[in-house]
Amino acid sequence: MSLGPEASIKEESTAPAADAADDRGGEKAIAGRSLKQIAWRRLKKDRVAIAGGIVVIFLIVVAILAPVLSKLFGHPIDEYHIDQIDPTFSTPIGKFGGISREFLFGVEPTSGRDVFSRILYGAQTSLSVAFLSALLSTILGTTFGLAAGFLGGWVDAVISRIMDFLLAFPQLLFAIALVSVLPDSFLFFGDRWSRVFVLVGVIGFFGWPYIGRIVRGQTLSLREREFVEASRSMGARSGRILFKELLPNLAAPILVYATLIIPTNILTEAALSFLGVGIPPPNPSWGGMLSDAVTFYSIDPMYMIIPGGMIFITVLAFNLFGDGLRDALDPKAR
Amino acid sequence: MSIGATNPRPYLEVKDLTVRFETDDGIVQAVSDSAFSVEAGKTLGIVGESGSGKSVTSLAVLGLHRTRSNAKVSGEIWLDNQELVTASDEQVRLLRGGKMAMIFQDPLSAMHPYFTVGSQIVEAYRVHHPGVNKKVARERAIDMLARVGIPQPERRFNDYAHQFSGGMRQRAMIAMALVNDPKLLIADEPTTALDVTVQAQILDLIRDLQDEFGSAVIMITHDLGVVAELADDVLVMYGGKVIEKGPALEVFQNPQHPYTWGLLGSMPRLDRDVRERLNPVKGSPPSLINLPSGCAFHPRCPYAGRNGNRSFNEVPVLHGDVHKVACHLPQEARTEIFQQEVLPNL
Amino acid sequence: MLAYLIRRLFNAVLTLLVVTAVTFGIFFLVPKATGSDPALLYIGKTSDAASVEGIRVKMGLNDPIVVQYGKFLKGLVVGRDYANGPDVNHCPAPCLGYSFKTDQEVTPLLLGDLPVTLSLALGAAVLWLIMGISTGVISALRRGTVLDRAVMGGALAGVSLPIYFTGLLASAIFVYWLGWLPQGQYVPFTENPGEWFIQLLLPWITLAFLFAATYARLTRANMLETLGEDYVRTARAKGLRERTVIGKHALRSGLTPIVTIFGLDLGALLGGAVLTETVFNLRGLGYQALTAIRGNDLPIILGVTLIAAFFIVFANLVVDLVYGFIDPRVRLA
Amino acid sequence: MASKTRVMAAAGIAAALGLTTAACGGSSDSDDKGGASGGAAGYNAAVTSVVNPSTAKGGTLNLWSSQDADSWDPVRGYYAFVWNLNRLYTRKLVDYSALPGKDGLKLTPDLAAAEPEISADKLTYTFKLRDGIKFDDGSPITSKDIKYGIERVWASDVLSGGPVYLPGVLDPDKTYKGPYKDTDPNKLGLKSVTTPDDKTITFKLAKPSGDFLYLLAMPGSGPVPQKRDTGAQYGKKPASSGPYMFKDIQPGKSASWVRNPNWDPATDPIRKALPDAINLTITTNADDLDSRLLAGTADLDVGQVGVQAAARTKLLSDPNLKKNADNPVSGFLRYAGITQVAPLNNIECRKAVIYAADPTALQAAFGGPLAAGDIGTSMLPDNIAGSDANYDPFNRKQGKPQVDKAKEALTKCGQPNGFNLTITARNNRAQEVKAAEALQASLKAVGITAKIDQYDGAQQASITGSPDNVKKKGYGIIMAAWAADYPTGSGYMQPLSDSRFIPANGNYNLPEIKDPAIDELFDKANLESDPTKAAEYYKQINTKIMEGAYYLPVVSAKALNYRNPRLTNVYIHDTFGQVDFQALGVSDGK
Repeated sequence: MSLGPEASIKEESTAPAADAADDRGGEKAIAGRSLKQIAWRRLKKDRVAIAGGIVVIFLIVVAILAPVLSKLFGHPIDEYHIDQIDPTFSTPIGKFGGISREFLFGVEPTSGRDVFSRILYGAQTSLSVAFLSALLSTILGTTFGLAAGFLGGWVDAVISRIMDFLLAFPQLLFAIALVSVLPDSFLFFGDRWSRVFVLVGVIGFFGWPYIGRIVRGQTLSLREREFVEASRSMGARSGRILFKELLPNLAAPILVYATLIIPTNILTEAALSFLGVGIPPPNPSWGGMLSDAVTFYSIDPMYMIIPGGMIFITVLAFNLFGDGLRDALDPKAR
Repeated sequence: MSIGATNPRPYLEVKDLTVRFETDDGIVQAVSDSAFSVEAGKTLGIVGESGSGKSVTSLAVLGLHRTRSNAKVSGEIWLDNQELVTASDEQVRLLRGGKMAMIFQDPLSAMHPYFTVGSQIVEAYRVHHPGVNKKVARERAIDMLARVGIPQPERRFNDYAHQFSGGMRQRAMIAMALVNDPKLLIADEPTTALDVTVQAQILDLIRDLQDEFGSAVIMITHDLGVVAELADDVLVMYGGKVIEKGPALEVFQNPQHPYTWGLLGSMPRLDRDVRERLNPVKGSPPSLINLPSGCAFHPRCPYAGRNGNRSFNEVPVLHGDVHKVACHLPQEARTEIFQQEVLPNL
Repeated sequence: MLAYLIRRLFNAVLTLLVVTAVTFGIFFLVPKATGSDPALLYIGKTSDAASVEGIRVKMGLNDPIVVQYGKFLKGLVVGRDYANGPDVNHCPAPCLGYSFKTDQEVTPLLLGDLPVTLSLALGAAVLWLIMGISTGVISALRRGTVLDRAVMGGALAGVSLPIYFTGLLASAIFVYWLGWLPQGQYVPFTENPGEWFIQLLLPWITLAFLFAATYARLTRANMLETLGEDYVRTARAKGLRERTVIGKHALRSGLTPIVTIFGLDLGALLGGAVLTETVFNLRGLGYQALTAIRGNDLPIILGVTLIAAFFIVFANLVVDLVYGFIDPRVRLA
Repeated sequence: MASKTRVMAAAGIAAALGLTTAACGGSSDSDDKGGASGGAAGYNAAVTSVVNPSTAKGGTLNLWSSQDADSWDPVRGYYAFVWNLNRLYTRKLVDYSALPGKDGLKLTPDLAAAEPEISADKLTYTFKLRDGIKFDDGSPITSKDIKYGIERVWASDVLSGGPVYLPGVLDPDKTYKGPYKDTDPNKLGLKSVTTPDDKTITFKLAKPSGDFLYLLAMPGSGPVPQKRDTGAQYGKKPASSGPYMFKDIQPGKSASWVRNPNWDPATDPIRKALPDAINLTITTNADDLDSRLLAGTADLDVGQVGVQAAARTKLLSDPNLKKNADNPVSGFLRYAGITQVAPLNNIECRKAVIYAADPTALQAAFGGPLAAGDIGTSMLPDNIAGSDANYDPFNRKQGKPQVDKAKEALTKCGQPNGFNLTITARNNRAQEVKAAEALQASLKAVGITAKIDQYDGAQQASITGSPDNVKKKGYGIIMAAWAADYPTGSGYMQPLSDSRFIPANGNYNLPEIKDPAIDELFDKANLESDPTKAAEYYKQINTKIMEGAYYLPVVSAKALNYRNPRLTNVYIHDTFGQVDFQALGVSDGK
């Protein structure tokens, strides 16, 4: 769990997942696909979750439109505005970190670069890393979890062992170490995106056991379920059982935990950037901005509050939405 | 009590009891103005499908709904001339496990996994006998375990629920319920979790203990066989309402309500050819959030067409003197249908 | 039971071996792959061949990696000597190696940092258990009330706040603006308990806040689950006072899962709270590890990783054993 | 040859040679009270004069540092503050005199009774030792102890970390393998140094060296009693020949000194030894250190690298605090070396880079005029003889990038649309990375696309210090910093520009300048015994380097330091660009 204390995912991994699944499976078994509708109705009722969802969507849009927005309301992320900086103190001349009509979120100490644009591009980085690594964890987690739970035997033994092992790893340390030794740029990607993929690889890789464990547990409980037994007795091939019977029933929990892993990933990405192994300069990242702020936070708090606040809002939004989704799909966990 | 003094009430009397739960998905009409009573030493059987409100009724009697903030209970519950709906939590608590006790359906989940069975019985005893010291309480508990027929009670005293066999567990459960000689015993599906032979034993046990303590028993079950075996009176519930009630014999020999017929039909009988298909009640039980208007059963009622000009839009009232029924079908129509169509298939 | 214990211990040792092996591999092979010579890392800037060779000999960098790993393990068990001609450093068991960067043996170095991390982790743990569990239980009992919503809202905010933000925020407020607390600077308990407490207060609160939030959510969830259990209903049906029902029957099983999480979290923290220690300049294991990683000081990285992994594995074991005692249904075998 | 960069890699501290006056080094800000009021406290007062002169003994000096010493072993230490602190417990044959201003650069006989006798061919130096000089254990310091101490410099395989100059002068072919591999029973096998008797020591140089005495003034040339030498472990308890001896050393935590009873003031013309005890506390929190300084619970930051941004603001906005602050030139230059990687092997492309760079943005990246220092104009800092403060060939002082000139140069270079290059910065130097970003941004303005490559500063010797690697990785611009180990032009510039100073590892002639004219000028300067004449050569070298557009000078570094008002005898020692620690006393006797 040492992906920083931020690893709030642990909560979900211990929440009554298995029994919850039983209900769910049960509900499904009886009520067929009506579960989707039930869940959707519940979700719609959950104002907070919807609000979270809206913020999330907003952030995604902002991230995608970053170039446009910064053209319209900001300045290029690597454009210096030394005139905005007090030479002796290297802090912004203007009040509140130099916030003005010209610089909506103020300017960066020492360089006078536009914080607004840097926040936008930071959003791009954070979100893409978070989503992609969540995707990676989910794919790995589901594959291995299913394999372990369904095939059982030595496969299960090996996979579970690996998962325990990975969880016994001082992960943050390793993430730092790995990121710092992995190549800065590869393939045809620029150094920004190749670093993004490195981060995705590392975070996603250390993230899969959480999903893996859950999927395994659910598979085990589902495996013994009547409808699976039934189709097996009717001589269904494993493949069919796997994809026609198990996966549909696993969809809900997987969806929930994939959603809930995203905020954790955002925090991890920020942590890594904070510790100086994030996106290479001049490309901005929220964590990186925070670590720059360390020198100045007592005299220029704005420069700390803005990226910190962004991280907070983003993660909160995802958590709210994720919780809502879980509650909707799994009333028992309320 | 003053009233009670002039015309003595039965040991338990329930008047138009209504229980609602407010949930996110709407108001659950769990029980609507049901009424019944049990005399000391007598047994009332409450039958119905799951979700028919039989369990909720019993919980309401015990006042267990009180801890659920979203439960609304109205009506009257008189236990030994004391009104419970309006009574304070503390008063009800003192009665709970004392004058009235309950045997739960699945003893494994109904017993705390982390405490020994013995200690749980002791606890039940001491809460109603504050003065008593541990040793006495322990002896009492062991004595009860022995009473319900658990071999080597001293040893079993220190075992955990999961270390008991199903039957033994249920016996322990009963021991715990009876440890304070309750005058009202509510048994909620006491045998469903058990296999047939054990079922019989448990039922015998309950009957014996009832004779011994002379307490009133409410037997909640969906299994008419159990009721036939034990009950003096029967109460049939559907969709949270009482739809038929009367002396057990009456109800079994001359059931009035189509739903009851259904139940009887779905009841396996040894004297019948096994290959002959049972005919259970078709369709699924109604949602308690939005009950069908009027007679809650009419959507499933196979004879709904035969009610002449009556409409189902108003709720049928429970009528009849001793043997009561709530149905829109005319009395004569029902007798005819029962005699000619239902009975032959039973 | 004994067999179980032995098997678990065996597994634990195995895990630790793998961890060290992997770490060892990464930090010895990667520099080789990227063509940077470990010897040059340790040497400071004196770049003449003699010095480099001296370090190579002394560190045994000329041996094949397997041999080097073997030596490391041997040192762990029986200690080892780092020798370059007449210049010998003996490193007594358990020898985690010798940091040539800082010119110190790793074991005492890390043992020196352990108290910092211990103080931080344990202090915070006490706080967050109290805060988290109490709030969790309360909001579970007051489920759906304003209080509940408020607490849970706070908790959710809590888990969404990164410590490297709350940390800065907290010290900006309490140190710079209000001036209530001093700048972070660890003072050993043995030296001056008062100072020790004052200096750690802010880190404790910040770290605890984070966990407390998680634990509040957890506790609430578990309590709600147990409150719905049949045996709780039974307890009520027995006529027990609500106090007993909650305090004895519900809590007992409601808090059991917390034990697991707590063990694991604590284990993870003891291996070094990298972020917290960085934010508050606490020179604990995490801080040490970070500087080591930045400086490619393999022996220290290896040492910290091993210690961290040890704590995690150990915590796992303890948790399972404890569980066996709490929950009679669990049979350790 | 040894390099300085460990020093900078470690903390951006330089073992600096001195500076002339604040007037030359200072920004307008520091000029005003510049040479003011000898004795009285005041902003920058310690730069030019002694603040609170006093001879009052007693009390405890509370020194602090935000980083530990690299080693207390005189041979292994390389940080400026460590060399400075060595003056407390390590005496040498000659040492820098304890005076403010330029006089601090002069060497005075220390263990030696007088100036050495130098043979006509400038190859033989003979010293006579003083009487009554003793180690802390009471044993007398003999010429053999000094020789043994000096021999340890040869054992760089065991004693890594420190500078290795002397072999270059006394034993260029390194025939001697150091005392630990010495076959001589007394471990005194170094031929070029002889000790006819306990009071005499003679050095035979392989070739004349104008800088030899400066080499003897380094801590590594101090005496070490052979029986107390524990090799690599010696730094854990070094012997003392000075007024103070180690009481206790806690690596990474603290060090403390007490009076050395066997030190006789009569034998020591340099050291004052006022306090009874000296404690050095190492904190992990620079801000904590600052707040203690301002609160007066700490006396001085021995790092002398300047206060953090937070304290800077406080300090400059409060006159009562400001008057206890100094802003000396710490004496080293931050610059960017422009390598031979195409198209930078074309001088015009190099010029383009220099013109395009935004001087102010770069200065700001390092902390602005006060914290970073003045905009650099040439490769010879103001404070070395031969430098010219007004020499600004690329007109950088005006502070703006010169885009047109840059574009012009690009066209001449045949790259009118710019080109791609890689800038390197050390990842453990936040400011250096920021500077690289600033450079990257201003290069973009003229169409040069730069990629920043961060690397572990600890590996500098093998990454940017390896010409092969630089070519392989195609590093075009290398952010670096530099200061000399001894205050002469060759001590400063030779490693940066002499074609004979390009080793396979740990190279600092980043542009790989191979200009025979420059090499020749160094040789002339080395033979020149008259400093003023030598200075003339250095001036020419500097000019040649700048004309070749090999380096982009960024800032000549300064630091804003705070001194506790209770301190007496505070002055900046020009050799270190730091307060002279050994001179300090405390007024309140506590």
